[in-house]
Amino acid sequence: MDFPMLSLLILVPVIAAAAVMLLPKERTELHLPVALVLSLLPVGLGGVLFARFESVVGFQFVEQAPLIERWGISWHVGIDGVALPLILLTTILIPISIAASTSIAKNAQLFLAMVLMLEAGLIGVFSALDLIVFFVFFEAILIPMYFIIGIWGSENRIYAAIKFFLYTAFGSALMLVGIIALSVMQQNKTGVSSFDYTVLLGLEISPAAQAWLFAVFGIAFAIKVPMFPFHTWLPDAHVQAPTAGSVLLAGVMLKLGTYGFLRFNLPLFPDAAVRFAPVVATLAVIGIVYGAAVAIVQTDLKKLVAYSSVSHLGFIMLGIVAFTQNGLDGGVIQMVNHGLTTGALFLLVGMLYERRHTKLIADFGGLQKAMPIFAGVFLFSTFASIGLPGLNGFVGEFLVLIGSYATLPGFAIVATAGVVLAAVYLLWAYERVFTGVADKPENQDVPDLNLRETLIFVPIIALILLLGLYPKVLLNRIEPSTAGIIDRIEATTDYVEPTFVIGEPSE
Amino acid sequence: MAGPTPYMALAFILFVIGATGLLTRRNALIMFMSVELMLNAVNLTFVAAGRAIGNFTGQISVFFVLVVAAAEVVVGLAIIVAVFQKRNSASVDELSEMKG
Amino acid sequence: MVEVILFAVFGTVAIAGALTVILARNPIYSALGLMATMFSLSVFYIMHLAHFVAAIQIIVYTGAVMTLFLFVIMLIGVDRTEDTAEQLPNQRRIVIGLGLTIAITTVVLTVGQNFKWVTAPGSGPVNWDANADATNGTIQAVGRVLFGADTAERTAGWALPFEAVSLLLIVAAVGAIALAFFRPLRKVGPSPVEDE
Amino acid sequence: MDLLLDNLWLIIALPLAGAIALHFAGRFLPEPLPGLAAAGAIGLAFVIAVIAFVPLATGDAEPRTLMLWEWMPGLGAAFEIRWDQLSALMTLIITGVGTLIHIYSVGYMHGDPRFSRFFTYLNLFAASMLTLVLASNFAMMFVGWELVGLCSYLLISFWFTRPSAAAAGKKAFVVNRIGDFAFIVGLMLIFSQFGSLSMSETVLNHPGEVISPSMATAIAILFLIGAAGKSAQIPLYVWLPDAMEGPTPVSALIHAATMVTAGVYLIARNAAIFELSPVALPIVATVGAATALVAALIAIGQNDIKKVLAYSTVSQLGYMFLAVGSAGYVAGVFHLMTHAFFKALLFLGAGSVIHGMHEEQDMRKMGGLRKAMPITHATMLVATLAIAGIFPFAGFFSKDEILAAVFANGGYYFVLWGVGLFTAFLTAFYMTRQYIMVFWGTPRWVEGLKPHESSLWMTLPLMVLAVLSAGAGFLNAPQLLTLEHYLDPVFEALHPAHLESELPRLLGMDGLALGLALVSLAVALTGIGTALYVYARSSERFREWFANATRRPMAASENAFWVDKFYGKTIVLPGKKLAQGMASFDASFVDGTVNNVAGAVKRIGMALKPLQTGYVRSYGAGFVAGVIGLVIFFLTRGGV
Repeated sequence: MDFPMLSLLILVPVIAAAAVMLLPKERTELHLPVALVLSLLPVGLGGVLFARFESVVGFQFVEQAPLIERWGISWHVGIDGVALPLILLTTILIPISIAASTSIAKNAQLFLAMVLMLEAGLIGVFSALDLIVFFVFFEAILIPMYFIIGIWGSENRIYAAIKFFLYTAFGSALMLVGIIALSVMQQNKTGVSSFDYTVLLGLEISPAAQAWLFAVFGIAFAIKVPMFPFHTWLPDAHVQAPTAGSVLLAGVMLKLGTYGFLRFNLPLFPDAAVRFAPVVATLAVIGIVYGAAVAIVQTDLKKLVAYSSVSHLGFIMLGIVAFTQNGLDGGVIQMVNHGLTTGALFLLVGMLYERRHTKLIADFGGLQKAMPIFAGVFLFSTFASIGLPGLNGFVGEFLVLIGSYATLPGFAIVATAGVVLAAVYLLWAYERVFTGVADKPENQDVPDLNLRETLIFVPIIALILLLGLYPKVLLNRIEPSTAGIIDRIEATTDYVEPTFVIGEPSE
Repeated sequence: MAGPTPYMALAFILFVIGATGLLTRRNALIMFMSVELMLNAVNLTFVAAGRAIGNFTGQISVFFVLVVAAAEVVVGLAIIVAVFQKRNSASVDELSEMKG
Repeated sequence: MVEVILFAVFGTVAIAGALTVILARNPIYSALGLMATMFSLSVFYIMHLAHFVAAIQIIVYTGAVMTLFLFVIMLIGVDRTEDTAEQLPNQRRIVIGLGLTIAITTVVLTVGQNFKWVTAPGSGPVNWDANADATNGTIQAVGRVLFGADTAERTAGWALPFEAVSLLLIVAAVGAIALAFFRPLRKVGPSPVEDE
Repeated sequence: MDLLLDNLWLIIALPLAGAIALHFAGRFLPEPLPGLAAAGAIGLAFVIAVIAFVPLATGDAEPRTLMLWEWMPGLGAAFEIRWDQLSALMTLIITGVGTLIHIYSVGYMHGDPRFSRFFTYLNLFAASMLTLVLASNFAMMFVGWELVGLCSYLLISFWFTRPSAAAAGKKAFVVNRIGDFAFIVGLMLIFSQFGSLSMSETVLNHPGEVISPSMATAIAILFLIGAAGKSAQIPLYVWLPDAMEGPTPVSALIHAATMVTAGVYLIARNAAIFELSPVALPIVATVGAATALVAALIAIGQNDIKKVLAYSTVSQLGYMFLAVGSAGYVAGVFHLMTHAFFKALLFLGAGSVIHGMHEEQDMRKMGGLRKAMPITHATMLVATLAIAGIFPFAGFFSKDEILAAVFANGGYYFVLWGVGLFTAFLTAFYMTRQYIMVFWGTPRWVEGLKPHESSLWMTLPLMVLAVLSAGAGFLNAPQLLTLEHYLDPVFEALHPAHLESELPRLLGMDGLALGLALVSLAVALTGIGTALYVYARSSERFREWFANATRRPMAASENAFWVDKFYGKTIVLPGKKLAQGMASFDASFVDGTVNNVAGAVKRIGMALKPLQTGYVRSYGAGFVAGVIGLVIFFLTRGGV
């Protein structure tokens, strides 16, 4: 590529962050608008990326520059159909979360810089094709998020921030072991150690080694997803994080885990992936049902949405380990959908918190009377999150469910129960918060959404409808890459993707 | 008297005495002297070993050990005096604020 | 023959001095004991023809260092007798335990095996006496070796460590002065002794 | 004409556009305008439907599928419309009855603050129902299927300030969702067998070659559960009576005429799969018959005018399932149509009664409304006779045809025929009971309440529906069988061998058919007679005797056999407990382990702390020990 698109896309937010920091400290009214405008630049770049992205297998916009030759570490960035949607999601969510954090009073300048740095880290991690660069960005994004939660969070934010940081850092430490092991294997085989993803793809690893490497990478990503046993940091982190923090954490950072599985675990260790698929599927399905069930009884609205994320990401993981074309496509597009719907829900809960300074469902009741537009948007996001057909949640879930039936029939059927539970917990929450008579006086005259807040939701609602009704716009770009991953698995293991010829019984 | 063994044995004994002194006595000065004693024992081994291998390295090492010991004494005693000024006792066990 | 006698005499003197160092009630006696040990060591050095080292031992060690010790003892108060009660719980037991281990291991390792002092490859049995003149430690000899006068490529021999050590001495001196001089400024809370 | 046939999507687009326009602009329009706009939108759709229906009816236009756009290529999911006899008929019913109900709502919702919002939802519902019916792709049908559930949620809890309405809305959506669970799993099976979700490639082109009978049974049962969720059959019917919390036009449109019939349509549309499986149809028939009977028994004890009609709907739906279950698809669809007319009429009539009685719904506080509300009384009389199955009215023909279809199957179906007959008796009984309690007898309403006839907005649709309820029967009168021939292309491939011989002959009005018709007529008349006797003619003493004799069964029937409480105890409560258990498990165990690990690290640290005694000499001992260790190490390993 003649024009270093991706490096620019990573650099722009960094420059923006620096620019925001350089603004005069006392001119607080300047900080947010400047940050917002600057954060629109990556959106433009993302648009160009999207336009010039051809739906073909393999990486595009690839750039390579040597960093440390001796160990084979190079600044190697490039994206394919799996990474593109996530980068676009990041570029879109950042301006939205900046626009939504007007209530950050304490030291907003630093906050905005942190958010922009987070954006740079996220884009970096999704486009990194060198394992060390990936690892550096994987760690780098922890720091801004740690500060966002730690400084601007609510009550016991320190506990949540530390727990979040240590939990993920523990995971990434494991991953580092795996990365180094890979480069050592590469050295033993070819005499030259290399961390380059495309080079390591060529390295054939013994099934035993694949097993523990899969486990090491898998645990690191499972913590990030979060999958069932490793999910307890998520509710704490979300409850304490400020609105922007939650939106970005749920919107994009959770996808790192699933992206990691798709980018590293499946292609690099196909044999182990096939062997461990039932285990991962079990955890995913437990996550779906367990997350939904626990969400039902939550008293804190934000925690409820957090547990719903655990459930939704269970779907994505099920889609990934189904190894079918539809399963993977559904998983990838559900990452974007979940980012939008849960992002919207967190924005709404945040705005509710700004108005009523409480997140407990019991404190609300009959809000629909005072804030009809807010209730309307909340209901819209709820139904998108439940997976109402015609909205984006459904597309992802439907693809995953139908796609995963072919290879994981039992799991798919149990996962479908998640669809019912989703309706239960979200609608019950909606009922307790919005319907009924506003008995508590403070619920009677809560101000409705102002123009700024409504404008924030316009792009999200538009995207939810677009992806809900015409997902082909993204699916076309995702499909070749996921097909590539499946072909690679089929090539290196004896797994064959079940296909059907219409009219010929497959049983 | 062929071989350095007797001298090594003597040095060993002196060293052990120094070590026990260091560990059992509570008075800073006595401990300090025990350290000096141990250093001297080491010097003896150096000289004997030098003679055994037949070159001057042994003696030169003694020279350096000696200088270091001297520097150590200077600073050590200054500390002991300073501590004494403050605590009015030279007992080492007084100074246990740095407890874990 | 003379050597054996000298060794016996001064060996006992050295050990006796060492014992007084650690057992004496009064610090003065331990200081004197230490002097005795140092003196007997210098005799041994002379027996090994290490004249320069013996001279330094006497001048620097016994002379300067011990006088400094005596001076400090005087400063701290000579008549202070220590109660030998041991505060630390099982300190004694640890020391005895360590003593035993080192004694047993040395005995086990040395007795019976043909314990060779010089294990460098190709070195034959120690020709103790023949080495005498080789290590005749006169000042000239030690000086030449110290500064690498007769080494083939005329490298500086031990010059570098020599300079490093001199630096160390300066630092020690400055340190001592600083400790003594600046002490009143660093007032850390009320201390009984502070008079000025 | 072709131009119209080529963009049939207008039928869906019109109400959808109406909904969107009203959503944004509705608030600014004065009172009746949004209603008229909405009625206009669906009315126009009705007109287009009629125009497009004519060539299909006359046979000179072939059924066509119209591809709109590809949705999820991987699944063969696309928005494609299928315009064949069955979907055309359903569209006519939906748009026709829908328009009438829209007009009725303009009167009924007069003065409601969220007037325009109501019509937004009503139009959105129409659009989603049409999407469901016109879909030629399972994915598109599922879109309609769920959106219909959404609209019923929105409309049931329309008066959201009433907590019971909100709860009813949620309950309806969740129970529907349970049905959708089975529907999705069914779709999974279909995709895994056929490799696509487009109906033309799956169910409509001889599925027999692709799927085995056992697989067909599995798909059929799953679709049955899905249909049961949507059409309120046992065991998923509990949400319909609660759905009466919504405004009455909603009950009429959604919970009587259109949405609840979606289940029947689903089975009719996938008849090919149901036929393939040996056991599916009898199960459907049994579920239908059981639901009809149970619901009819419950309806007898209800005192809320709308609850009676709700259980009556569940019962009539049971009839439709019974019909479809005995391969009488045409009979099922026919009853669906006639039911749409007279049940909508009954609900709208009830609505105008409630409106007239100023929101009073308890029949025990009504009575003698004959003179006060003449038009409502006349139209509701027609509807009551129709549903009871009295000769000239629509109910007689459609119900009779169902019973005939069931009877024709013979064997096990005789039992179901008996149940059907008894339910017909019960239907006639409770409908007459309702009619008498509302319109005849001494007025029992509260003083100072002057019931008045509703405005023309409301009575006009009543009259139109009354005409339809009366005349619709002749659409498929035994000799003419117009509907039969009209729907032939859809179901002719499915005429199972054993029905081949009897059905035409039976319906050709020879001895047996005539006999059956007379039997069902007689049963209906006895039903009406007993109800009349019990509630109107009998003496005071008889009424006391009747009251305490039937006190316990009546109480049971009134509380719907306490099914709701039973579900509450066996599913909702344990479910909540389980969820709470999981939540506490999550907080204590999973979170606990994480914190314990952190705690353990802290404890190890504390344990090591005493090693730092602070005494120089103990450190000294450490040094010496280290030195000795090294010495020993080197000596043993090294020089010796």
